[in-house]
Amino acid sequence: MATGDLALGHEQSKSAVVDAQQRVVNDFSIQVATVNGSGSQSANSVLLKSIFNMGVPVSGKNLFPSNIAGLPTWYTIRASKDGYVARRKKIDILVAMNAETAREDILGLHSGSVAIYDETLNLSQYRQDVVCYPVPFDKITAAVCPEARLRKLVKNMVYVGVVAHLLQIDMSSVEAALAKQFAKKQKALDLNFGAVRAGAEYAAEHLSKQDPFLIERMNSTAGKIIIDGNSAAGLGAVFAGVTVVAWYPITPSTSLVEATIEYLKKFRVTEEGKATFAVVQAEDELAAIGMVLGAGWAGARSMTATSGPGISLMAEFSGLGYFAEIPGVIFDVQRTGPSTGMPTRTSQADLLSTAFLSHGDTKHVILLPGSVKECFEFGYAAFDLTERLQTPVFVLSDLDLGMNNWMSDPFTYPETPLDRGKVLTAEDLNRLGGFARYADVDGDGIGYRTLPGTDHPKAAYFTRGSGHNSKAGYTEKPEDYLEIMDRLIRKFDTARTLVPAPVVTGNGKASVGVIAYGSSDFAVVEALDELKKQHAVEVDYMRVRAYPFTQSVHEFVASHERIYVVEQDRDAQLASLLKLDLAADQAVKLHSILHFNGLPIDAESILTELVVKEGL
Amino acid sequence: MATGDLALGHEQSKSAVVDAQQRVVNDFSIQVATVNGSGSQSANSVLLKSIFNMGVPVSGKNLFPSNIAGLPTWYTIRASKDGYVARRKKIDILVAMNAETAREDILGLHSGSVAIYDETLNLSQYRQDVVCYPVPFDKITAAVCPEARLRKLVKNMVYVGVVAHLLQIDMSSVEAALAKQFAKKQKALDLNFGAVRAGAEYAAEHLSKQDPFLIERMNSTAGKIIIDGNSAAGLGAVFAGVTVVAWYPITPSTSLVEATIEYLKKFRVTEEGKATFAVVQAEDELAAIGMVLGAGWAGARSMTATSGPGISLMAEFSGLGYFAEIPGVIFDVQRTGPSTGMPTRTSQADLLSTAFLSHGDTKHVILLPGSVKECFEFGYAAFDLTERLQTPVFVLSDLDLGMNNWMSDPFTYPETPLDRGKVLTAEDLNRLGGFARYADVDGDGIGYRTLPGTDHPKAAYFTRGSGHNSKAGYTEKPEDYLEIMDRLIRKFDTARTLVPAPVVTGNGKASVGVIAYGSSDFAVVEALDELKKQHAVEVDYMRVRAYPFTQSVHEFVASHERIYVVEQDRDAQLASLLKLDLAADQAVKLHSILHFNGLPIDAESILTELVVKEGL
Amino acid sequence: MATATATPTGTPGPKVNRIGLPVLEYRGGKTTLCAGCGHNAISERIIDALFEMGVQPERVMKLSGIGCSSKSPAYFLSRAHSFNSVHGRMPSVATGAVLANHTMMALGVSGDGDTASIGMGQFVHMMRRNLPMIYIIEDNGVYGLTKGQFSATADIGSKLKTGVINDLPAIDTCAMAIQLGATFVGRSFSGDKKQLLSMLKAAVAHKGTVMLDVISPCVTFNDHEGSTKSYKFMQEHDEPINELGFVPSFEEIDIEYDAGTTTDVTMHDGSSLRLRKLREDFNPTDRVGSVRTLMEAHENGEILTGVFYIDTAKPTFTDLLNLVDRPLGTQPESVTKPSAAVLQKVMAGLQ
Amino acid sequence: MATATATPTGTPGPKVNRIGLPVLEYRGGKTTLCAGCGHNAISERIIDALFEMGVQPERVMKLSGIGCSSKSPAYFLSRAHSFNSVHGRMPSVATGAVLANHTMMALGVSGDGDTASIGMGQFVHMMRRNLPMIYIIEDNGVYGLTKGQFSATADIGSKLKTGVINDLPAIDTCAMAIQLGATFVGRSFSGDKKQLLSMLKAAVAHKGTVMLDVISPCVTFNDHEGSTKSYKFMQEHDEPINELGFVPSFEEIDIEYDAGTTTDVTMHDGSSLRLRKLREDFNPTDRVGSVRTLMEAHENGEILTGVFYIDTAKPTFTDLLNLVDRPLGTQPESVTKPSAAVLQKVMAGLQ
Ligand SMILES: Cc1ncc(C[n+]2csc(CCOP(=O)(O)OP(=O)(O)O)c2C)c(N)n1
Ligand SMILES: Cc1ncc(C[n+]2csc(CCOP(=O)(O)OP(=O)(O)O)c2C)c(N)n1
Ligand code: SF4
Ligand code: SF4
Ligand SMILES: [Mg+2]
Ligand SMILES: [Mg+2]
Repeated sequence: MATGDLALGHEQSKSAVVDAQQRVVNDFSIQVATVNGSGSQSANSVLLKSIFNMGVPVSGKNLFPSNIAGLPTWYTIRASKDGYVARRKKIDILVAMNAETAREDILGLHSGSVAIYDETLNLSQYRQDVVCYPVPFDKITAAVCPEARLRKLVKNMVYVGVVAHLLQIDMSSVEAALAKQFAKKQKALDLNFGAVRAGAEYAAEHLSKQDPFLIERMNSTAGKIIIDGNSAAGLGAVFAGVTVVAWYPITPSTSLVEATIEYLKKFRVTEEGKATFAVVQAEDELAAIGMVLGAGWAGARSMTATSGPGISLMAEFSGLGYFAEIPGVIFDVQRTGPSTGMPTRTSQADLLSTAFLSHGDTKHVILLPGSVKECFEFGYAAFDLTERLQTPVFVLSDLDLGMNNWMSDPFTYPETPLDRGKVLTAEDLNRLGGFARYADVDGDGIGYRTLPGTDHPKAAYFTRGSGHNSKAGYTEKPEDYLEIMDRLIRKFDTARTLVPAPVVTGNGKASVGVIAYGSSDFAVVEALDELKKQHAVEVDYMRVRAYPFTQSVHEFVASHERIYVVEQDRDAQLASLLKLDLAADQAVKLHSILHFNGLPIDAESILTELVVKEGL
Repeated sequence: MATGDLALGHEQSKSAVVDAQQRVVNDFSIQVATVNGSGSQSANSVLLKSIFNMGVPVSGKNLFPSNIAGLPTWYTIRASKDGYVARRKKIDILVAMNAETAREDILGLHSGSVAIYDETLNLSQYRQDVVCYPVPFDKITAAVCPEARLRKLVKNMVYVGVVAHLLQIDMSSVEAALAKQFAKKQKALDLNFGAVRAGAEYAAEHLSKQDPFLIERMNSTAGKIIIDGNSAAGLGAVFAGVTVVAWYPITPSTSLVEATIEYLKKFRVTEEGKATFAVVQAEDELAAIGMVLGAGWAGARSMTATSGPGISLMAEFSGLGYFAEIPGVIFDVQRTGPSTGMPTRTSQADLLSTAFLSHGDTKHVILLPGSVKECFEFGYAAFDLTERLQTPVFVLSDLDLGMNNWMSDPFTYPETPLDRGKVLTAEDLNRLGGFARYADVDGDGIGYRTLPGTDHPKAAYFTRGSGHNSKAGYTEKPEDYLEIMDRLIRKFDTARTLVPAPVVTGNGKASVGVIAYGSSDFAVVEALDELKKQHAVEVDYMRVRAYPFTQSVHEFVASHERIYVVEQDRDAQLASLLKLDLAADQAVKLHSILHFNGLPIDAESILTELVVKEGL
Repeated sequence: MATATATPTGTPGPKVNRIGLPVLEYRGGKTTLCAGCGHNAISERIIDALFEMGVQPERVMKLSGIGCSSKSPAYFLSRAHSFNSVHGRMPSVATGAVLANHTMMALGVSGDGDTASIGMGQFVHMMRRNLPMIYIIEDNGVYGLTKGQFSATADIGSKLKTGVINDLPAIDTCAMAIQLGATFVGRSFSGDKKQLLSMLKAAVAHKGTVMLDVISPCVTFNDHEGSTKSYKFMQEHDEPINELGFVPSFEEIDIEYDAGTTTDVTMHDGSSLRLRKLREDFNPTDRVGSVRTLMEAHENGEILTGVFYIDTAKPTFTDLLNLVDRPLGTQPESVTKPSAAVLQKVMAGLQ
Repeated sequence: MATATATPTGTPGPKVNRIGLPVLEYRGGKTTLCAGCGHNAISERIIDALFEMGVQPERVMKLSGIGCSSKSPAYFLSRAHSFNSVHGRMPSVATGAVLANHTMMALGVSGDGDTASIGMGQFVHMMRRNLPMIYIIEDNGVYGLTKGQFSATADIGSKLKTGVINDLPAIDTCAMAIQLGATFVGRSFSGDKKQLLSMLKAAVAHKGTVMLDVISPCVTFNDHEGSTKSYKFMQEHDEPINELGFVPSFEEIDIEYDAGTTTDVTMHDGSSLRLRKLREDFNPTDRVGSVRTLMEAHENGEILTGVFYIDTAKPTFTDLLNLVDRPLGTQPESVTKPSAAVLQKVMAGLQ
């Protein structure tokens, strides 16, 4: 099965259907198997939100092909009363809407799970140990949707109704979700709600509940929002006052820019209808980052967003940004590489090459958001940092975080004023009588700059990627070059103190520590809870949030005997950066737990490895 | 002074002129300060070869600006009876031909050194502790060169004569050098030799030897050749049967391709006048590497050569080469970065970014030649390796190695047949009935490929940078992806066993080891000799010659207590790769000695650091 | 099908072509593009053209960049080697491949985004080199695979489904190709079976860069009202500038030739391409005139199709390189590795 | 100098221009280019033009790529910010800079290698966007800084000092720029002081992309017999297609205007550009005709100079973006950072 992990064959046990009296409440996962381009996305998101509206913590993951229409797609919804939102390997309820994969899909289920499918598929033939609910989808759809060309779409809502009924989700929750989805489109709302009801009615009349899975009302989602990481990051950028956006479309970063554009259009047009921003669809990623640097140099808060191949194309310009010390924010929503790789699968494998992106002793500052909330916060903070540090700042998210919907606390308004960094005005220059662009006046490695247009005869300086001295003059002198290069290291050390510090959980007394970052967080948290539950072992956990690493990372490693570095790549890239940063006698403590098959990491995989490695 | 290291102010001691009776024979350095574009290059190379012809080991380094004409240039010649050819910080003899830098140049000298200069410069005013030889260059030149427009050039030969006389270089040695330089151009030869003689005669008549420096005939250069690393590498490629060369000019790699082209024109045109090669000046480096991969895929031995900015531009395609497993050789003649940096200064700072060039878990095989001989050998071996391993192979040289002239033993003919790697023919396919392009048939991680044009209906396969299975079919399946990624790691491990092993010197019993690579070798060897001489300390020395590291690197580290990693970059990139490769308890032994001001590393700098770090 | 010959015996086997292959041997994998996508129709025509021309599948190299269009090579000619490279950089890969083996036919498929946006630099330089290959742009005015953003061939004023209007001028890849040095330049429409098939067959017979811009509607993102690359718009606006009559070398030419209305071109392999003028005064061998015609048509909002320019005399890039006959990629060691004596001579010269 | 006004008092100070600055304030660092390099002459003309037009140096942004030519911004206008970026990618940097501050004048200097080889992709797209800036190609047909390899503007048949002959067609950057959407396109010669100065002054007055290809001989690598970009060759072959009379907005126009022989263009800032025809039937407001004329001249081996195309009406890229007046880069936080209430509303919508 395309959506399961490697080793997971189906465990077809002979043991019969589970006792329906045994209740599994608010803790299971649903997988909807469809065909992409068939419009199942809104149905899935209605289902997700219906559960959310029941107050039950929920998460959704879309597993789609790099293709526009006609290929298999899976959408997984996890309801978790404990609030776990990572991917779960085990599927409890299958909605098999894709004839092509249906057989494989049902064969992948564990014993005691549930399958809902079109009756013509006759899936019960394959599994006696799975609760089967055949549904005549086409018939039900035809009855509620007279217009034939809409039926393909509307059919998806029928399964929402069936599932809602079987899980005992309140119709009012579904209706509220639908109302939001179809906002002001009453006709569409009616049609779709009709389909949902028809599905539910069919289920009520013809399906007798034989499975244990139920949604019961809780109060764990009140006040929460649902958003994807890309929208959150775009929102952060807009609140950071981004003014120039240059980009080139690439999955999975496209929606980050598209969300940014939507927000800009809404919130950043003056009363006279003028734009306080410029968005350029560049001709490629080389141009996109060139524009970002040109704009950053001339004083704009500028950004681009891309993914692996685009990051590679930005290598030369990134080095220019580093050496000429120009601000600019680059979002990298990571997908699976190398090369084109699997564009619709997630990964954390750009970390190392981004840290050293460009030839010749270049090093970059990287932010690592670990939730949609941090996508917003770092999407904002990246702009302060890039202008403060006068160096490109990369924000590494990933497909899982960026393109999937996540529950979150609402975002907090960033009250502090924008930090525009060390910029000299004409008045400053009058006072100072001039300035040396690349001199380390304050000892933090950061020079003062002026913006083009500053009305002072001594404002101008010459920006170049070639050798320059502290006055921005051209040089090939060894001592001038050394001065700049050493200062850049000082600046990098300043960055250490300015980037978001890691988040640590645990009582700090465990002998074992875990380090992870980004979207791995959800699975790590769950795995550590399980470790405690199943093995009574407590570990401390540090989620790093930026490169270069802050001092606390060193302290965390120093205060533990063994450190497991969990990440979603093959080459242990986070562990590598740690190894390079840590004293060697500390680096010896690092052990890697890697997950890199393109699917989001899950708690079970981590737990298994931890247990083996710790010999539990 | 632009050519000295940072701390090196002039040590103007009051102590008077050195006793001329004290003789310093075949062990000193000469620096000629000129203006670029003034044609001093041939004069300098005649001077170099004259000493070579005296049987004295010699090396020359050109320190030139990133500019075409009119700026200061320095050429340093080191004569060393002991055969040391690294840069030497100390200049013993200055030939000051550039009025603009003359004052600074002489102020940079140590006490007891020598200055030869145009009499109008009146340099003796600046230094009483330097032996001064003023020469009326223009007058001498005018007398031997009636044609005014040639005088600027011919003037340079006058200083050759002056120096030759002062150092007691045989005129026959100079004449032989000139004869070679001007090959079949008798008129130019006569004119230039006239100038040399006039210089020598002037010196004989008007300058009384007051310095101790002398060249005496030895027999240490017999059978040796003089060549630059770029020509040597080009020669290696031509003997490896390179058929497609795609490039874009960039200093300091341009001369590698230009040499290749010359050799190809000479040795690779058929009797009918047809070319057995294709050279394309591409529109940029992205295109150059694209052509290399296209050609490698279609069966050609293909190459490109570039430097830092070009390497960065090749990032995306390099990942494709890695993941789609396509051969191709990329020479990177390193210059000083980041960004445009100092294009005419040397560096080893592309190592780390090249090792991980491209996003998403990409890793590359890199060869690290340490002499002109190895430029030839690795220029050859890279093609065998890239076809054997079916992955791009990078050869990292540097400006110092690539553009300067070096003495060497003649190159040995590579007798083994070309290794074209695992390629299936139509007959093979008949026998096998088909093949799976990316299957690990032999357990070494390397699959079998076919070339376009193979006349068999089952020969074709689909090459892509997107997810593929062992049969080269498109896939997004986790298990297929894992299979390929794991095999690529196996292949990388195979590479470890195939790349050139390190060269180790020392008796293996020392507690201290030194690791270095590339052009640092010359300075390291000298430094270690001095360490032994001055401090009676012996250390073992391993020169690594490739990445990934062979097993012997691990063993070398394991068998020493402290390891000093000497390299020419700021960020300790070789040490970083070692740290990532070594077990952490071994990595703890590594200490860095870094040199990164753009000038070639010298023994004194290494020695000083070793002494300090070892507490000697 | 004119070029197919009957199977020797009377058995009712599948129709085969002049090299004895049935059309099945020219097919590829099942398409994963959207139903109705113009690109699929182009794949079909490529299959037909290669089948009818009797091209040996193993003698073809398929090359592409990234995009829906660039996936197409998977959907035809499975028996040919294929290289799906990176976005916008297929021309360089093709150049390398052609240099390694200039005896094969190189067939490149790109998209308008792949060519006119990210790929512009390499496109220009490939055209300039007149690299012998067929380069097809499957042109839908949008980036299909990334869900419908405008590409640089989108016409000014054309509208996305989201209502966004393109305010930048379209790049006319045909006018550029002619100006830069390509020697066979045409435009067609994926919905015009006949024209496209003839054009492709002629392309197979040409030596030099064939640049074909084929309007190929994206049914998912650019086939609506307001699009200038939709089926409907093309059906209404397609203005053929000439009518193609292609007669391959292995067939008899039997039609009469009228210099006034027809341009008759003898192709490199002896095939004949007859271009019947549908527009007075248009001459497909006149570079300047062709570019002028294209620019004028563009200003008038007309979409011309047909063969705009053909030059069968200009040397190709591989001609200029003066290559040996046998492919560089398979030259034996005896040819490519100089002898020990040669090395000795070089060494002697350096002493 | 027509545009300079005398200093107010009778003291014999240096001549100053209309904003009271002497020409000295328009100079830059000492050139490090070869003596006689055409690029130096262009720098001088830029200095003259900006001085005569009375441009405030602080209101200019200088941009360049990499090459001898791209070094030039260091040799004029020290009082202006300058960005010497990476090879071939100046257009994107300029685009970003102009977006960040569209109130300034952007002046880019590139080389033929920087533009027509590595930079082709970005060049094409900048022209297409009609980005408001002056883009100068200092065109010597070779890569000067890397010691004399042919660039893509080298003419077919031209010869290097080493004897190597260029066998690929030259790219005509002017024809391309016109076709793609630039709105002021001309060619000049670094040795033609008068023409180049007028052209640069007019360029300052234009709003939109000004693309000037200035033939600028490389004395070190491409000024020999056999070069088509040498001083001698240009002196012999330079064929002005029109004569420029530029009258800045702050001066009286006093010359008579004859529609038959002159095209009179009122520029954005009120200046006037008079183009006296030196060729019958050439009309610099006719895109198609201009491209045709350039292509024809090229085929005949003629080197035309002059203003080939001008359009003062077409909206620029910043017009299309509908930007606020004040530069984006210096918008206050109150404008760019939405309020807490806005965030609350967004959050509410996501619940
Ligand atoms: C370097 C890089 N940037 C961006 C992408 C994302 N991408 C994939 S296809 C595509 C556009 C394809 O458009 P087009 O060439 O017109 O093909 P179509 O899908 O319309 O047929 C883009 C931008 C990529 N794969 N690589
Ligand atoms: C990415 C990259 N590739 C190559 C180079 C080397 N390089 C520097 S200048 C130059 C060519 C410059 O030619 P042109 O633009 O015509 O300028 P000119 O020197 O002739 O004025 C090249 C190839 C570089 N700096 N960066
Ligand atoms: S999205 Fe458009 S271009 Fe892509 S396959 Fe579908 S119809 Fe074709
Ligand atoms: S090399 Fe040529 S282009 Fe460069 S400065 Fe000298 S003359 Fe000018
Ligand atoms: Mg497209
Ligand atoms: Mg040039």
